[in-house]
Amino acid sequence: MNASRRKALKGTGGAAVLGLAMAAGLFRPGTTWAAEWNKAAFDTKSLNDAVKAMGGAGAAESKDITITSPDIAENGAVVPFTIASKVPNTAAIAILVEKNPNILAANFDIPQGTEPWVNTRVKMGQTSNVIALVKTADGKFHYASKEVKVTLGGCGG
Amino acid sequence: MADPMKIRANMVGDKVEVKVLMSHEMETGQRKDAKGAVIPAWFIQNVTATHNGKTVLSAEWGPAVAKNPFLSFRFAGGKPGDKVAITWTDNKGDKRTDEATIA
Amino acid sequence: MSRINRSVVAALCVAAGAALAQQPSSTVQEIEKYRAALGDGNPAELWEARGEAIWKEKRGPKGASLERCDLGMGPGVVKGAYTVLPKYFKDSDKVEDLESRLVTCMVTLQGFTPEQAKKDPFGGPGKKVAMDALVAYITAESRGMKMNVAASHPKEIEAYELGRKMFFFRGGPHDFACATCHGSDNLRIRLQDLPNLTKQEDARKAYTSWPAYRVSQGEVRSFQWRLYDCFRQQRFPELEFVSPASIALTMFLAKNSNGGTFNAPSIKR
Amino acid sequence: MKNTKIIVLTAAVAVAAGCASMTQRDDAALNAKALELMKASFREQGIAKLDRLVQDDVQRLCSEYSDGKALPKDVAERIEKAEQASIKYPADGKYLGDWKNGERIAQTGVGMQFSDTAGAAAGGNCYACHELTKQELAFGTIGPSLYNFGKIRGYTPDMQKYAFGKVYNSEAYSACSNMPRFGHNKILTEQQIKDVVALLMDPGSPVNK
Repeated sequence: MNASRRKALKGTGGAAVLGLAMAAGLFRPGTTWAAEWNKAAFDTKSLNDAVKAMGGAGAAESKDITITSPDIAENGAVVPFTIASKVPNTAAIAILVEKNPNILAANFDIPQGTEPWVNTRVKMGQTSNVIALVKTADGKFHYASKEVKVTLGGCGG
Repeated sequence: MADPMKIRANMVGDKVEVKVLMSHEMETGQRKDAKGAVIPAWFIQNVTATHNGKTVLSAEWGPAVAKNPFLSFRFAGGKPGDKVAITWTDNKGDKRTDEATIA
Repeated sequence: MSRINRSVVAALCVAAGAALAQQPSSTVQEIEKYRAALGDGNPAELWEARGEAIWKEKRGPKGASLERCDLGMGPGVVKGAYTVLPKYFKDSDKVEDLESRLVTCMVTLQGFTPEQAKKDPFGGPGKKVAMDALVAYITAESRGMKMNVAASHPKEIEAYELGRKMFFFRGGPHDFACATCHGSDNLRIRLQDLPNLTKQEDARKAYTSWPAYRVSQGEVRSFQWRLYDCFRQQRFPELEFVSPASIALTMFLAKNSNGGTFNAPSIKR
Repeated sequence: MKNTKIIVLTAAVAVAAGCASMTQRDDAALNAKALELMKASFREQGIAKLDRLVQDDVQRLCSEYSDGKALPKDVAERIEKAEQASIKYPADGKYLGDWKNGERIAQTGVGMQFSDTAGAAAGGNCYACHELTKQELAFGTIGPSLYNFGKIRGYTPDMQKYAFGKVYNSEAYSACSNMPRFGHNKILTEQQIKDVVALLMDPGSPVNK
């Protein structure tokens, strides 16, 4: 019993341990962990909750953020996005998919000297709004969004 | 053992453009196998890129990043011959670091 | 008279189909954008790298690598080998495609049994197989080269003719043949273009784009897999890996693509 | 001069005819060999047994008259007549089911593949080949657009019956059609076909909006 429990803990690794620790009230969201991974933010379902979990109060819509992606994805398993920010002092760029089980897909910290520009690919369970969220060095949040349609394909339906 | 990454780092104007492909299942934890059992989540959580020891990008990922992830970004201050190193860590604690030379 | 009517109707239908396909459609344009955006950064490169390592690795009971395998252009020649396959091989006295030839080499050079060599033809979730990686590596070594399948040996000619028959064979509960979807011009299934594989231009475009990294599956899929899964969707029984029928059909399609520039592994939906 | 020409022409015709009959014999042998090859290369898997390689008359004739060989009128008529007789219309004389179910059936393509479980409800996968509604962008073009099917043709009982028959057995109306015989080959149940007919023929269906 003990041995299997130990094995289970070992097998599932850091996240589960962190989860247990959080459940036990040992850590608060935002607490620095060995390799920082903001579990609270990745568990959220809405833009507002995600912003809160990342330490902000709210996010304002901005025209200085561009989302480049096809309007229609041939397959939701891989949807390419390029996010570019002209918001002064951009310190982080996050990609959120509104209708995914959890809204936050990825967050990139942009140190000084790195262009506020990322290109990556995310999964989309269905047609949804996709939000690019920018955090500035002074802790303010800005966002832009666009709808991406996900289509079914092939013979299998 | 995870497979090596494919990293390309090229000068684009005065900046270095980095393109990385990583070999990873990025299992969401939402899917079920043929017998109906949930396939546990298994995904890269942290990615760090360094140039001459300085972090040029760090990322936190959830399971919604696509399988066999692709990432591209650009940073200033690099020159041909310099090394760019990328490290990822997944939620099972598996870790991999690979390096590329800027062309 | 009735025959004329029929052909007039057919011609009209084709014209209508072409007009529909050529109509500027924002849906089709956006799908093109999607495909273009994936072009840069194809995870198939991960398979190619793994395949090269496996090609050079000493494996099997004989502890040998595959580096002396004759893929059709002499022992050890990988560059361009895929463009001449399928091909008749004297040592095995049969027409072989790439996957079949790799099985042969695993048996003769590395000492695997045929069953062992054929055991894991395709990868899947959490399962990486040597075959996919080898296929990705070897095909990538033909990128940019022109397809040049001879089909001149009597057994090659026979394979081509049998493959052609298979292509038009209707069966199963849905009455499907390969030709049902791939025998006419300018058709689409859902949003996916259906190449007319009986025509050189389309056959070139299609054949030279396999193997492919399928984003819907997160796997590199070989041409053997392409046929296996087509027949599954055709509601046929299971096409056996490197079976004579699979090689005959590959011969038909590969030869039809002669002169086309090979450009795979590609990336697809 | 003129005579020579005729003789040469006749000879050419004779040679061509001779070739044709020889090719025909070769063709039959090749067909037999291809079938033998397929039987040796496919194996039964799950619900898909090897009997799926045994062709019925429609499949055999439509395979024979393909690859550039036109379907003769008499053969087409023979097929259509035989298939027409096989259609089982609903005993209650009602053709319209629920278009909402019909839409689901039109969207899904599962069923009868060796990877599918026996007895699981199959789909019709209509969208793979046909445009049906303006809401679904991902439609194929193998078959004609069916958008406004009932609106254009009229919501008459005859048209309902035609739609039912066409889905039940497409070969009864157009020999060697690419469309599966959904009722005849027991892909869809009678109720499912009624639901698909409703999708096409119900004035409230998005097809007719």
